[in-house]
Amino acid sequence: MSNSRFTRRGLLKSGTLAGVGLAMPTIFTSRANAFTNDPTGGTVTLGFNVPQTGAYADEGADELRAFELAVEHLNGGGDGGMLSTFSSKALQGNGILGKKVQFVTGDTQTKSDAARASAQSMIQKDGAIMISGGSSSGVAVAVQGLCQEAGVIFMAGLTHSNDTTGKDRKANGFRHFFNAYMSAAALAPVLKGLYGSDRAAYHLTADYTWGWTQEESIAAATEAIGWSTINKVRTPLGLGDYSSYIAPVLNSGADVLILNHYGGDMVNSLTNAVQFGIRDRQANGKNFEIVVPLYSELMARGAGQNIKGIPGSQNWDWKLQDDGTKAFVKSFGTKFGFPPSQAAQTCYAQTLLYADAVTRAGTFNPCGVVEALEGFEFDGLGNGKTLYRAEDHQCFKDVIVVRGKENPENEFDLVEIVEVTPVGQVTYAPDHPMFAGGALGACNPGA
Amino acid sequence: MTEQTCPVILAYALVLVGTGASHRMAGTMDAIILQILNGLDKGAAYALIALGLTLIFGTLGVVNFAHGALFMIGAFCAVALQALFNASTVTLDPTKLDFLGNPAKVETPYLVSWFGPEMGASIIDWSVPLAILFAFPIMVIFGFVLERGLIKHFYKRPHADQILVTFGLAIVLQEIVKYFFGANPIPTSAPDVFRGSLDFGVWLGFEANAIIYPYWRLVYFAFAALLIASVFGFLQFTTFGMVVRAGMADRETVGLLGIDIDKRFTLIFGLAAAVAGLAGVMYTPILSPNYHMGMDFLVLSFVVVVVGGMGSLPGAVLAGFLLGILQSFASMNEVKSLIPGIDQIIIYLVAIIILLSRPRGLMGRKGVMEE
Amino acid sequence: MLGLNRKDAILLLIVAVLALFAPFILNPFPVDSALAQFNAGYPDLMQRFVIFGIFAIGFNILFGLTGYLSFGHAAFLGVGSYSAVWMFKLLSMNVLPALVFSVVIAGLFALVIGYVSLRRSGIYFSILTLAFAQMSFNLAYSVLTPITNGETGLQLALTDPRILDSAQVGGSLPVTSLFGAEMRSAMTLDLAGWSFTFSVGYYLCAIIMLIAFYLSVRLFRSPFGLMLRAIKSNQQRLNYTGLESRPYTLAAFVISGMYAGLAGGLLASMDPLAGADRMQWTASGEVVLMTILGGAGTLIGPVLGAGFIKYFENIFSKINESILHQWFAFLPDGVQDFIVMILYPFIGKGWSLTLGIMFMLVVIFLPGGLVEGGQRIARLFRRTKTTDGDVVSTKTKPAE
Amino acid sequence: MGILEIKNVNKRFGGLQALGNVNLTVMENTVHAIIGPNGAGKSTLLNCLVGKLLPDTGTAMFDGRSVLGKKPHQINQMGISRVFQTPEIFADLSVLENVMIPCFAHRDGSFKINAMSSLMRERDMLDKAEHILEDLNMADKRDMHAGSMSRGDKRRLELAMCLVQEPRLLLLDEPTAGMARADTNNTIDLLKEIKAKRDITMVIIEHDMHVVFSLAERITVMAQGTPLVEDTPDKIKGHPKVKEAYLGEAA
Repeated sequence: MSNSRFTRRGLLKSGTLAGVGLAMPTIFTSRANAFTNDPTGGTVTLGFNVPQTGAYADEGADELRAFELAVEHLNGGGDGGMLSTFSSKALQGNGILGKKVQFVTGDTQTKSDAARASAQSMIQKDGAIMISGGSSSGVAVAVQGLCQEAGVIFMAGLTHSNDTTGKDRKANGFRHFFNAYMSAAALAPVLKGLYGSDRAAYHLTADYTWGWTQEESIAAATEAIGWSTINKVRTPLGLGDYSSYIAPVLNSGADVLILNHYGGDMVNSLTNAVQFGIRDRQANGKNFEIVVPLYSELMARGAGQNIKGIPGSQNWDWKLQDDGTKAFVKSFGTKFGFPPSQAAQTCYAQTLLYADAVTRAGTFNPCGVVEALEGFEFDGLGNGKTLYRAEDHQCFKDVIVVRGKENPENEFDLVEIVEVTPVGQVTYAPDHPMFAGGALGACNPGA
Repeated sequence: MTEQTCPVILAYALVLVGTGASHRMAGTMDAIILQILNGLDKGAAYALIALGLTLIFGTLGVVNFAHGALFMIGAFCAVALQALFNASTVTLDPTKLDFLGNPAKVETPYLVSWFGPEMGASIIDWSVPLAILFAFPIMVIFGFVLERGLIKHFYKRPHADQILVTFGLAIVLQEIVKYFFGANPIPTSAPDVFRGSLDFGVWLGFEANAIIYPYWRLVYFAFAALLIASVFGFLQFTTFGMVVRAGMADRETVGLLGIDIDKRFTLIFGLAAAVAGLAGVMYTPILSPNYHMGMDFLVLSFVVVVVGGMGSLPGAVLAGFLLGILQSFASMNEVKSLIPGIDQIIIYLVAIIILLSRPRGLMGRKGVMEE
Repeated sequence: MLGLNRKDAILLLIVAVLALFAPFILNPFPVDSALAQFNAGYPDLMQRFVIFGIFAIGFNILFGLTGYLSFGHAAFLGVGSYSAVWMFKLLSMNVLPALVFSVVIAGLFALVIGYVSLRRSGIYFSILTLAFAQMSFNLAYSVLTPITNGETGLQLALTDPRILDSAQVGGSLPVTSLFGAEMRSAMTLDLAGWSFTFSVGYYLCAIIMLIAFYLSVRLFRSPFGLMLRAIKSNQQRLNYTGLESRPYTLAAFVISGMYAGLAGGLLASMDPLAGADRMQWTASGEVVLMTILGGAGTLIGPVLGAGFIKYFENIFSKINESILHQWFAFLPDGVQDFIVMILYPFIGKGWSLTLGIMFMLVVIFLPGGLVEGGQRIARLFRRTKTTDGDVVSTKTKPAE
Repeated sequence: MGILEIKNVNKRFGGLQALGNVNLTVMENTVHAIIGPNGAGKSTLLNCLVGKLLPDTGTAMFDGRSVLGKKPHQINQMGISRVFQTPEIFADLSVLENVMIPCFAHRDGSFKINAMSSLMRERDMLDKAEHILEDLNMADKRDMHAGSMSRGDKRRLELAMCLVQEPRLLLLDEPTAGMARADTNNTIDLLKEIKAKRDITMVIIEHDMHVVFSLAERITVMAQGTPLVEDTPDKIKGHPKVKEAYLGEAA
C-alpha cells in the first residue's frame, strides 16, 4: 500500500500549526505529489462504495460481486470476462499500468452523509484513487461532489437521475448508467405501439429529486406521443402502504398508471396497484395499464407475479445476445451461480473503463483519466457501441425496453426484452433544459 | 382544555374532508368513502401493532423498541412457511438449458409430489393464512423466551436502559433475518381466491370503478377486528385478564395481593408478541416483507400508542384508526393541492395537536410514563 | 484550574491530551500491518468522533441532567448544517460566521420546539420532539427542496454568490477555511512503518470540542446544573422550593440544541454538504444511544459513546471477506475458511449486527454504560475503596 | 391582624362541598394546628394555600397579599414553605445539595441561569447550607446520598430545606404520619427547638392528638369542610363540638 495517503493543498501555513501548538519537526516529509493518492508502490487501490445495509443491500451485494470480478479480471485472474470483448485492447490482465489492483469496500447505507464518510475514509485512510458504486442518485451526486473536491475519479454505479450528469455534473465524475430522460425517450415509442396514442396517464411519483426528474422526463415523452397527463401525485418516501394514493386512480379519468418509484417503493406501489385490480379493469373503454419506467431485476423479484406484462426500461439485461454480455454472464454466472443484475454490469463496465482510461493515458492522474475518457468510443461491454460524451460525462448507448414475463422459466427469468432502442433515439443535446444549470468545472487532481 | 380535544380533531377531519368537497363536488362522495375504507384498513394495521406495544407498556412498564421487530418476525414466519412449502426435489432436465448452457434444474415441491399437483399447489397457495397456525405458537414461545431471558431483568432499570437493550435486540433480530432472507422484499401473495378487488361502488349506486377495494384488504380488516376483539374479550372476561387490567391500573397493589405477577407478565409478553406477529403474517400480501419493515413501523407505532394514551388499550385502538383515517384523507389530491406536503407530516401534526390539547393522549391515565 | 475542582481539571486535561494526540493514539498499527484496518486516525473519522462528541455532550446536558429524553435532537443538527452551508453559499467560505449562524439558528429552532414540547413530560415529551423532528425531516426531503436540496443534500455550487469571497477560484469549488487556513489541508508524519496525519480541520474541531466540553463541565458543576439535576430528581419539591422548572428545562433544551447546531455546523464546515438524513429519527436515536451507551449523566460518557458507535460504523463496515482471508492466511485452508465463515456475518455488511450485540452486552453487564466499565477497570487496578469517577448522580461533592 | 387571613373560602368538587365558608386567622409567631376527621377538608385547605388548588370563592391573604391564583413557586417566594406528608426531597442528590437548592432559590428568585459560576465558589450559600445542617444536627450527613437516609432523617432534611429559606410561614402536612412513637417524639422535639430558636409561624395539619397538644398554641377543628371551633389546646380538649365531630361519627 502506498504511504502517500492524503490531499495536501500546498504546505500548511505555519501560523496555523503554531495555533495548534505543534512545532514543525524536520521529520515531516513533503513529498511532492502531482495528485491525490498517487500510487507509488506495486499496487493501486480502488474504493467500492455500495449500500450494504438498508433497503438496497442486496443490490449493493451484487455490485460488490461485479467489482470483485472486475478486479480479478484486471489482475489476470479468471476467464477475463469482457476484457476479451472490449474494443480497447489496452488492458493486458497485469493490473493497471503494471500495478496490481487492490480494493477496499464501504457501506453507503443509501444516505448521502454515510456515503461521503465512507468515501472519505477510502480516500484518506486507504489511499483509494477511484471511487465507484452506489445505488441511488442522491448518494451518487453527493459522492461525486466529494470526489471532485478531493481530487479522485468517481465512476458512478446505479444512478438514474438526470441531475447526476445534468445540473450536478462534475469533471471528475462519470456515469455509464442511463438516465431518466433516456428511459422516457426509449419507452415512449414502445408504449405508443403497445397502448396507442390516445391515452391518459396518471403519475405516482416518489417525492424526491430522482422521482421528479423521472416524472418530468416520462411525462414530456408520453405527451409527445399524444398522451394526456391527468395528474401527477407525489408520494412520501418509504411509504409502505400506497393504498390511499392508488385507490383514486381508477376513477380519475386516466387509463394508464405510471409508477415513478424505485426499489422497495416500486415493489410496494406496484403490488398495491395490482392488488386493487387496476389491471383487471377498464377505463375510457380501454384496459387499464401500468408502466414502471425504471426496472431492475431485484425489484422484479420483489414484486413477484405482479410485474407480469408491465413495461419498463433497463440499462442492460443478461439475456442480451452480444458477445460482451455473453462473456460477462458466463464468468459472473460461473463464479456466483446466478446471472448478474444491471447494477452489476454497470459497475463492472465502469471499473474496466477506468482501468482502460488510465492505461491509455499512461497515468493515474485524474486529469489524464478525464481526458482519456472524454469522447471515448467503445464497444464490447454489453451495450453495443457506446460514447462517453465529453460535454457531460454521460454514456450514450442503446436502451433496453422490457416487460415482465408472463411465464418465467426460472427465478432469474423475470423480464423479456421488447425492444432495444437505438442510441440515436435517446440522445439529447448537452444543454437540454432537463439537464441545464450545471457545469463540469475543471478536473481536480487534488494536489 | 381537555374537553376541547374531540371537537378539535373532528373539526380538523371536517376541514380535510371539506377541502376535498369544495374542489370537486362530483365524485367526492365516492372518494371520501374510498379513503374511509383505506383509513380503516391502515388503522387496523396501526391498531394491531399498537395494541401489543401498549400492553407491554401498560402492564410491564417496559419501553419495547423491539416491538416492530416482533411484527417483522411474524411476517417472516409467513415467508419461512412459504419457503418450507416450496421445499423441492431437484432434478435435471436435459431438454432445457439454464442461462449458462448447463442442463436446467427442475424443482418439484415435496408437497406437489406428496399430494399431487392440484392439492399441493393449493396448499402452497394458502401459505399465508396457514402461516397463522404456524406463527402463533412460534411467536408466543419467542415472547416467553424473550421475557424470561432478557426483558424481565429490565423491569426495574431506567427507561433509557430498556431503550438501549431493546433497540440492540431489534437490530440483532433484523440482521439475523437479513442474513437468512436477504435485504430485498420477498413477494408473498394472498391465496388466489382473494386476488382482485370488489366493486363496492356498484352496490351503493355509484358508477363502476368508483369504489373498488381489494378482497385481501377486506380480509385483513376483518382479521384485525377479530384479533382486537379477542384480546379485549380475553382481558375482559377471564380472571387472568382481570388481574392484568388491575395490574395496569395499579401494579404495586396487585403485587401486594400475593398474586404471582411474574408468570402473568411472561404470558402478557407472549400475548403481545403473538398479536404483533399475527399482524405481521396477515400484512405480508399487502407489503412484501423485508428485514427492516419493523424499524419502519417502530416510530409510527410509538406515536399511535402515545396519542392513544399510555396504558390504555382502547386508546391505542382509537388512535390507530384515527391516524389511519386522517392519513388517508391527507393523501387525497384535493387536500394535497391545498396544503402541499400535508400527507408527509399529517401523523406528526395530529400527534402534536392531540398531545397539546390532551396532556395524556386520547385516553391515557395520569402518572403513567410521565416522569 | 479554570474554575474547576481538581478531579474535573484532571479529567479535562486527560480529554485534552487524548484529543490533541488523537492522530497518534488512533493509529496504533503500522500502515502495512494486517491490523492497519483498525486504525481510525484519518481526518474524516477523527473529525466525526469529536463532532458527534459535541453533539452527545450537548444532548447529555438535557437528558443526563434533567432526564427529559428528546427524540428529535437530530433536527437541530440538521438545521445547523443547513445554516452553515447557506452561509458558505451566500457569504463566505470562512467557517466562523457559518458556525455562529448555525448555533444561533439551531438555538432559535430549539426555543420554538422546546417551548411547545416542554409543556409535557415523560414519554409525551419524547413523542412531541420526535414528531417535530420527523416533520422537519419529511419536509426537508420533499417540499422544502428549494432550501434543502432534498435527497441529495445541500451542496456548494460554482455559481453561488459568496459576497465576501469575491475572488473566485477558476473551475473548482472553493474550500472551507478559517482565515486562510484550509480545513482540508493536512500534514503527514512518517515514522518507521507508521504514518500519522494532522489536519487543520480536525484540530479546529478538537479545540471546539474541548471548549464545549469545558463549558459543559462548568455547567454541570454550577448552581444551574444543580437545578437541572433537581428537576430530574423531584420536580414537585422544586416547585415548592420557589423555583419554576419550565424555564430551566427550556434553557437546558436550548443550550443542548445549540450544541447540536454547533455540531451540525462543524460537520458542514469539514465537508460542505448538508443532507436531510441528518434529521431522520434514526439520527436522533443515534445520539440517544451514544449517551446511554457511554453513560448518561456522566461528563465523559457521551463522548465515549459517540466514539464507540462511529468507530463501528466506519471501521467495521469496511472489513470485507477478502481482508478476513488475509488475516487468517497463515492457517490451513479448511480452518481458514471455517473461521472466516464464523466471523463473516459480524463484519462488513454485518457491522450493525455487531453494534446491536454490543449495545445489549454493555447495557446488560455495565448498567452505567462505558464509563462504569472504565471505573470497574480502574478499581481493579487501584484496589482501593470506590471513588466514583465522575458520576454526578450520586456522591458528588460540590465543594472540596 | 394575623399573618394569614382566610375569608369565606369555598371549594366544590363536582357535587361534593370540600370547603364550605372557611374563615381562619393565623397569628404571627404562633403554632396553629388544624385537626379534624378524614374528609374534613384539611388537606384541601392546605392545597389552596400552596397554589395547588384554586378555591371557587373567597380570599386568602398572607401578610396582606393574596396567595390565591398564584403558582406554588410564587407562593414559596412570598415566604411560605411546605412540608409534605411523606418527605419530598431530592433523593438523587447529596444532603448538602438538597439544602443548597433552596438557598439559591431564596437568593436568585424563581429562575436564573448561572451556568458558569461554580458551586464550590458560592461560599455564602455553602456556609448558609452547612449552618442549617449543623443547626439540625445533620452536619455529619452532609455528603450522604439523600435517598438512602432513614425516614426520620429525610423529614429532618426536608425541614432544613424549608428553614434555610427563612420562611415566615411553615405549613406542615401531617409531619409525623406513619412514624414510630420514638420518631414522632423526636420530630416534636425538633419542631419545638426550631420554634424556640426563631420567629416563625407554623400551621400543622395533624391526626395525632399527641403531636397537636404537644406543639400547638391555637387549634382549629374542622369537620365536613368547615371550621367548627378555634381555641387554645386546653379549651379544645373538653369542647363538646369536638367530641361530637370525632366521637359522633364513631358512635
